[in-house]
Amino acid sequence: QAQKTIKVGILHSLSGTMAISETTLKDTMLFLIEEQNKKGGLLGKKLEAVVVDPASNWPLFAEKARELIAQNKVAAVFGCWTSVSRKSVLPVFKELNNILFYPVQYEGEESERNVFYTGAAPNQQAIPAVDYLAKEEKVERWVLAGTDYVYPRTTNKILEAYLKSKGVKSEDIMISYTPFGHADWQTIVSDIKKFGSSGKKTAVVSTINGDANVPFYKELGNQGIKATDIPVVAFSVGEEELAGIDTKPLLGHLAAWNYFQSIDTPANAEFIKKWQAFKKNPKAVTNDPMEAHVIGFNMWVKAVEKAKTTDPDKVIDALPGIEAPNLTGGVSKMLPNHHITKPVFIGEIKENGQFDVVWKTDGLVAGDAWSKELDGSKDLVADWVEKKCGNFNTKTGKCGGA
Amino acid sequence: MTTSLPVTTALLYLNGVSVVFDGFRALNNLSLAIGRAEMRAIIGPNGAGKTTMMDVITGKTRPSEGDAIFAGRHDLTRLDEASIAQLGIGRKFQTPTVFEMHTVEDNIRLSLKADRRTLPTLFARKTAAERERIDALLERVRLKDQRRRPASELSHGQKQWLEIGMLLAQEPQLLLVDEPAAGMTDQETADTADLLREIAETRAVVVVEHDMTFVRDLGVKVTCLHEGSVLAEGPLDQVSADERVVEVYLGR
Amino acid sequence: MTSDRVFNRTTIVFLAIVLAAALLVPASNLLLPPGSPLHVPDYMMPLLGKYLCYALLAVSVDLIWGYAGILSLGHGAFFALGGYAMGMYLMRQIGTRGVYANPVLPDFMVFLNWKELPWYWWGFDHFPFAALMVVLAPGLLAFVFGWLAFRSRVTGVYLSIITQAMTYALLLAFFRNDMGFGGNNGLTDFKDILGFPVQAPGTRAALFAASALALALGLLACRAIVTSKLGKVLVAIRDAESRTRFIGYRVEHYKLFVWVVSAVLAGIAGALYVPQVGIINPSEFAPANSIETVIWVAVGGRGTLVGAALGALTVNAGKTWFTGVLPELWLFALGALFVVVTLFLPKGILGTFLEAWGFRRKRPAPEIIDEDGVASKPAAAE
Amino acid sequence: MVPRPEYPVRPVALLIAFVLGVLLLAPAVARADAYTDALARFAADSFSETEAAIDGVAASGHPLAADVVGAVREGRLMVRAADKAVFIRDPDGSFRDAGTGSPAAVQGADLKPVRLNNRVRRAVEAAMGTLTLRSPDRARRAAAAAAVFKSRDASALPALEAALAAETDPAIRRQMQEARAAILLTRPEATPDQRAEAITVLRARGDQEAVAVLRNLPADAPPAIRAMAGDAITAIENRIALLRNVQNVVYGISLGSVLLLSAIGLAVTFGVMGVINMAHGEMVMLGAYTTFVVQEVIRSHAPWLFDSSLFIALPLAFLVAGAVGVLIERSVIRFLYGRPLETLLATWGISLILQQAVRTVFGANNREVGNPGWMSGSFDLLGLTLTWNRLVIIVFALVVFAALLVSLKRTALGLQIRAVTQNRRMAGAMGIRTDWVDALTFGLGSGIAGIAGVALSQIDNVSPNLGQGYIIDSFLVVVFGGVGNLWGTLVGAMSIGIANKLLEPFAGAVLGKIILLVAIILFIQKRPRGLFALKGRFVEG
Amino acid sequence: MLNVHDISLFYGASQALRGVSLEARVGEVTCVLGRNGVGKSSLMRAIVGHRPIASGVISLDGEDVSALKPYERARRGIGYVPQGREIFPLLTVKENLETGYAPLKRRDRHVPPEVFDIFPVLKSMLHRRGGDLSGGQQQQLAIGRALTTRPRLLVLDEPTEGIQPSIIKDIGRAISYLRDRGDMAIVLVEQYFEFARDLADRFILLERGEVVMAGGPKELEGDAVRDRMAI
Ligand SMILES: Nc1ncnc2c1ncn2[C@@H]1O[C@H](COP(=O)(O)OP(=O)(O)OP(=O)(O)O)[C@@H](O)[C@H]1O
Ligand SMILES: Nc1ncnc2c1ncn2[C@@H]1O[C@H](COP(=O)(O)OP(=O)(O)OP(=O)(O)O)[C@@H](O)[C@H]1O
Ligand SMILES: [Mg+2]
Ligand SMILES: [Mg+2]
Repeated sequence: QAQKTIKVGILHSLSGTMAISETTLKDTMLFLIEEQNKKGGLLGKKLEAVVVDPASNWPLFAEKARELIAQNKVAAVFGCWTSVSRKSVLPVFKELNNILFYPVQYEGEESERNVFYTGAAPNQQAIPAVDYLAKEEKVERWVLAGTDYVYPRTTNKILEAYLKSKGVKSEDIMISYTPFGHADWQTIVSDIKKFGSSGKKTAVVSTINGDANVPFYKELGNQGIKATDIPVVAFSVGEEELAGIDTKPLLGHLAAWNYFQSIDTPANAEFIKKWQAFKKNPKAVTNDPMEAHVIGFNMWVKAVEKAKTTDPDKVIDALPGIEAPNLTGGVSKMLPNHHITKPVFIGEIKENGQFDVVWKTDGLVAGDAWSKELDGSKDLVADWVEKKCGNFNTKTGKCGGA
Repeated sequence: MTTSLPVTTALLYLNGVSVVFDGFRALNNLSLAIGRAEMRAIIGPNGAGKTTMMDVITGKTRPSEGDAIFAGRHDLTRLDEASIAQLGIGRKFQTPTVFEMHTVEDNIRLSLKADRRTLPTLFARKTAAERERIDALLERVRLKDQRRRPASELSHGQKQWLEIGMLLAQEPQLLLVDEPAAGMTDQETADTADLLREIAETRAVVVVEHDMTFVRDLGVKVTCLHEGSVLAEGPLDQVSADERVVEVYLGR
Repeated sequence: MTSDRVFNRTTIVFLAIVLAAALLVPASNLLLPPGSPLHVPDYMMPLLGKYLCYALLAVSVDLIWGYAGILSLGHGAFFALGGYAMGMYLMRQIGTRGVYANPVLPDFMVFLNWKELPWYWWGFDHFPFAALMVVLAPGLLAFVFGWLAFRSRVTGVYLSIITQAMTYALLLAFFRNDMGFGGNNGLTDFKDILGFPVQAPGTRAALFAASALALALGLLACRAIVTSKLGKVLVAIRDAESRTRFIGYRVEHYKLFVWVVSAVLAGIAGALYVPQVGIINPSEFAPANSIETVIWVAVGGRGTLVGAALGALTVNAGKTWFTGVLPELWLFALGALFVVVTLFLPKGILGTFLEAWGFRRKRPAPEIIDEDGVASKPAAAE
Repeated sequence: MVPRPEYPVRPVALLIAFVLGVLLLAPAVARADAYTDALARFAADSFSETEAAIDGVAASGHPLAADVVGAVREGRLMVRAADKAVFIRDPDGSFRDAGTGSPAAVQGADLKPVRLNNRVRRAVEAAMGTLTLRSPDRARRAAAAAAVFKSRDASALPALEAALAAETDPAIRRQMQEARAAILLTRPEATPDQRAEAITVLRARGDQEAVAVLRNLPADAPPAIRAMAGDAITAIENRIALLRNVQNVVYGISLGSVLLLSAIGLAVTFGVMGVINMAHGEMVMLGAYTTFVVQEVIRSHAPWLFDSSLFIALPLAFLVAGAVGVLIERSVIRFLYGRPLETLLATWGISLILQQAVRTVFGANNREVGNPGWMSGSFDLLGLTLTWNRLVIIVFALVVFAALLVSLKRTALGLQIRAVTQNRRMAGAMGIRTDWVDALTFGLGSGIAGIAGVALSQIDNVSPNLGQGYIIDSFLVVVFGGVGNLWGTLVGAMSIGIANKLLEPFAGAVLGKIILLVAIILFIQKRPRGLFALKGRFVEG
Repeated sequence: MLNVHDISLFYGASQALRGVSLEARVGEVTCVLGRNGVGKSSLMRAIVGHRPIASGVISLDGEDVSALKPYERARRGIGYVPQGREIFPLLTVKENLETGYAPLKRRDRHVPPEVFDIFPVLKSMLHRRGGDLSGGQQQQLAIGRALTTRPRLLVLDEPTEGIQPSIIKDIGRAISYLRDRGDMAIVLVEQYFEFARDLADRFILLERGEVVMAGGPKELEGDAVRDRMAI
């Protein structure tokens, strides 16, 4: 079919609870596509963005994914934020054989042929963060606080196993789950305070999601928990979230990401400048999932150029091994397990709502699809190049499922 | 129903009933007996407790003290409204209450004596007998022309009539009629009196009314309530000659 | 208020359309070549099937709201329970094809270290059992809830709000990963239903036809109920509940009956919905979903059954269309639709249509409204 | 780029040893050398070096030590990349040479501040603690004593003793004694008497930190002392357990007042007027956004007004939300009286429109609304930690409640509102301007919701979804309390809040909420018309 | 005072009033008679503004009020006792009476003493909620409430319904008193023929929405009217 343009699907919620996070990603994609078109498009054709609104409604995600692929005939889709939205669209991508680039840090335990995971797997975020706290801050007692859904559950399972393997005792780990959008943190924050006043150095590892973070941090600040007493390291709080909080009381709390806006590299500076120009807002912030889309998009462009077609099968085969520079000075690579290599940074919150990088990994860390810390998955590997399998069991030598 | 109840031959027997609302005694140790085919007129000043008494009998209000025995066996104070209605006690309210969204005809149909359980109602079919009965009732309350109109469109007096029709349709053993003549013309009032007398030949009827002409037309024993208890009882002439009744009720 | 016949004209027309669709849509999808103008594309099949399930849900809500005056703001709970029952069956059908290839446990249990299948998952590998649960789970919940609430004479907004509390509590419960229903991610990645792959066009077509049939039958059942004498009693209850009692009807039994029937219909709708959308997760319990269902009914025309179904179809088709065409503005469009319908089509789409075309004798206004929009019933008499 | 520091030595110990040495023997020359050596380490741009530098500077006893450490804390200690020279930037923007203290003419652009992380910050705190134990400033001495208590380092003891001897302020004396007790208790060479005394002091302190110190009693302490410490721990823990119950109730009241605030406007539009107002949450949201706009304007035009931003926002939020409410009433709701269920549909539509409108205007992201100074932080009341903003919200909620109660029950307008909502037609025949009253009532309810938005912006996200988060709870509160009864709304909100907070410690946040919802469902069975049900014959037909 | 000229009124498609005219003068009682459902209440609703009229004119002191809202008419001096009482159920008796203050000047804002003279029971029940009262008590309250607005035209729709005989007599006396005071026109709908006859200075008789008879006290003396009312 000779189309004049190459269509790219953008599947991010523009309304409902997830709009807060996802709207920016839609804009990022529009920005990237515009930039690419300025460079002359792809394969000699212009790129055309197809935006739909799945409205933070999971079945609607599947419906919209189907619409993008079947009706709009997009060449690839960039989208989703929550795990459940990804789970919801998975069967659609498999059935209609298209490509999804998923830009958000997630719980891992998945590797699908049609999905490319450009966000962090737990080993690219959670474990380095805990290592940092144990080493640098001499933390001995841990509060694992999260929203009750799969990402925090899995991450905390992994962390718990990891911490215990490092000799942390059960009574030094406190786990607490809260519902989505939890707004009243008085009790939990005072529990944390109590847990942290045992004499041993205590830190909070927060997998609290979305909206609930703002009241959580506000309560921390108000109850006078300073980062020097009990630091909090978060995996879902980035520049975007901080933009809605008065950060003065949060000075010194931490976040672990693969990208921070404050990282001083030429690539990043240029990206920020162009992005702010695109948004017509000199204060517009950038964040980690945006960088993931940047990397993912560039990888897709390269793979299409390499395959000389947008045919999903060919592009899927071309993608592993593709390298694209990230914004923090390294070069990320698409791995056979469809995850990418990323650097890990720990940043401290500064008064201006930005992060001050206090630590980073030496090189880039390869994302694990399957966690080594979990019983069910330690024998699994994903390899779409050699084994053509997302869950190859090294013990039995068989590919699971299907 | 197993507790020891006073033995009585009366159809309805109120025994020392008191109703207290936040300290206000609407009924005060009221006792009253109605025979099986008796008609009784109840009069008494506004707020004497006439409607409250009917509320007690029909299960709308639980008395603070005393009991209400029906047919010598049933303690009405322990039953709910539906059970009481199913025992055979029907009521016309002081302000007409009908099913506004239903047609006049359906209002009657729903009131007809029939199995009130859920599934039988679901599978109930219209029968010729039922239709005849409805026709007869509509004729009686002079609403035949209005049968297909929704009850909400009726005038105040027409609703009164409809409610009387609904009461008749239930074929209760005991009819409680609260101010049937209110808002009726003199002729209609007389007509209503005839109707009630006719019914009372086989059933018990308790009528509350302030219209003395009407009460006289009924020609039955009269009970005058005052402040929740019986003030006087007997034939109308005797009661209306009672000084206290004149004082609190009839006026000079 | 409604015509006494089960098959009045609107119902006949609507049923004919639904049944024709049950036959023609799958046929056109399977038999006609993709190029043909009459071909229903593959991606439309699950979409249309989904609408039909929503339509059935709306009919079930209209049964209780339109006729018995019970405004449920928690009907999504029954829908979701039916959906979960079906989802559990579908999960069991995955067998060893899950990512961990575990023969007993669904994937989400494996990675959260569950060791054995919880007891409430037993039996779901058999379709008949699952089908029974589709009816029983929502039915039982409705029975218990309704028995308590109607016996205690909880009515009006009080009832509405506790139905909302019910679905909200279930939402929170199903979110909990400890419950063993997959937490927020819910149940996904279904493979087979009754041995047929869920994504195969044939299965899709069959599911569509089944949904259409379920809608037709559900609608008929509701018509039969509301045109019976019981239906009249329901309307009487809706208008003057206590008066109905004084005539001897046990209001609580009548309400309980339709409430359970309605919950079961919602459950069936949910069960058909899940294989077509491919996921069931706790957000189906969200109070907002239930409120939306009520809104479909209002848009279509409360107390008309067919209208409720039409409302569900209209609003959802509108949503599909708007979210694609006006991704940034569609909420304005949808919100405006709701406001316009209330202001200008007070009887909903169907009611207004019928009135305008004189299909029926004029129905009485729901309340006696006089010129400044004032009802004659005092507000407190509720 | 970023170093990975390693630490063998406890810095505070080092530092205090130094201080001691300095005080007792070291000649002035050594001091100066140690100082310049330490200063040089700031240039390394490594956290461990920085930390060592702080220790060194503090230990040097150099007169500039306190200035330098203070400058580090505030990010005012600058290093010139070219020659590794270190400068102090004073708050007025002028520079001083950190080595000599003499003014230096340097270019700001060449300089980079010494960076901090949590560990460095802790070192700064500790250093400041010891350096300022005898500061003339009372607050500084108190902070210093607290810092020593926290660091609990044996080598600070002599300095502490000296400071204690000179201290006259009883409160600070007590803090210093506690600090000394904390040190003595864990010091291996402390005598049993010293320990016994320390235990008594700590027991009197009676908080979680005291328990933590007591737990650190060395295992080789004599049994009698161990028993004494054990007793003290039990005593303190009992007290804390008791306090926690009180605390939970206080938290409950605070949660209750949030619920009350969010529900109170609904108690008017829904409770009094009978409009199933699904757009109520959006009115709250409008109030919150009004606060945001007010603060934005203040930030850019009149920063000195920031602390009074909420007082400016309150009337504005009332007006904005109230005006939108009046608009909604006049354009939509007024056609729907007598059709309460249809108001559900229309207001739902309105809520969608308002949400999207705000999203279009302000963007989908959270917006920052700051706490004014007087609302931040917390204070101690008999061992309870109460945060100011919660306290303010409790008081505020009660004030709004009282104001509404008075205006509905005691004013002519209130009577007219109630008459109109009970029988609009008859009210008209009594000469009450029904349409005017309707618009005003809806506006009032909406305005109050807007006011609630101002308060909620202090504890929650300001995002287009703000309202959605409160709508379910608000309806629950109004209905639970009994529709149409303001007192019911108050008691309903408070009981739900307190029950929630009492359940949370046992059941966890999620399960606790589920239990609460089920309890409410069951409660409604007992009282089918809410907590403060309207009684009387008119209720039943 | 009040002049109703040739009005007609519809409920949907059905016509309830056909060309009805009526005049009420200050210091007189005008009675509206007729059987059930002939349109008496509809006429009252038209006068107070609760139903719009399709044609004709309603004028008050020469001013056409047909298009005014009910509250505007109330502010021009129409007081209304509706059929069915329409008490505000949740307001106390006192508050029910006070709703009548709305059209009054501040200095008039008190309950006129004659209210408690005629209905002493209200005085003892000031703090009881209106909805709790017995039917007859509510009727008394409804009349008292209308008097509180100091009407110049008092519209009474079957005011004696459900009231005990002694108080009916009092109401009769009160109506004559108010008439004789000479600052008020009174329109009275009544089915209780003798009551109406004793008070009426003029009357109209409705049948199927039309005026079939009109006149003064003399015409009421005979049986003609009575017979027509009895079918
Ligand atoms: N729920 C209630 N709360 C408070 N008082 C009540 C309640 N119900 C009734 N009352 C009072 O009880 C008394 C009796 O009322 P009831 O309606 O029985 O009088 P009645 O004899 O029917 O009068 P009427 O002839 O006016 O209809 C009245 O004074 C009334 O105010
Ligand atoms: N809301 C309404 N909708 C439709 N029709 C109505 C409505 N109210 C009254 N009607 C009809 O209008 C006619 C006149 O009614 P109206 O209430 O004026 O009678 P009335 O003379 O006051 O009778 P009554 O003595 O019974 O009170 C009646 O036929 C009635 O059915
Ligand atoms: Mg009575
Ligand atoms: Mg009338």
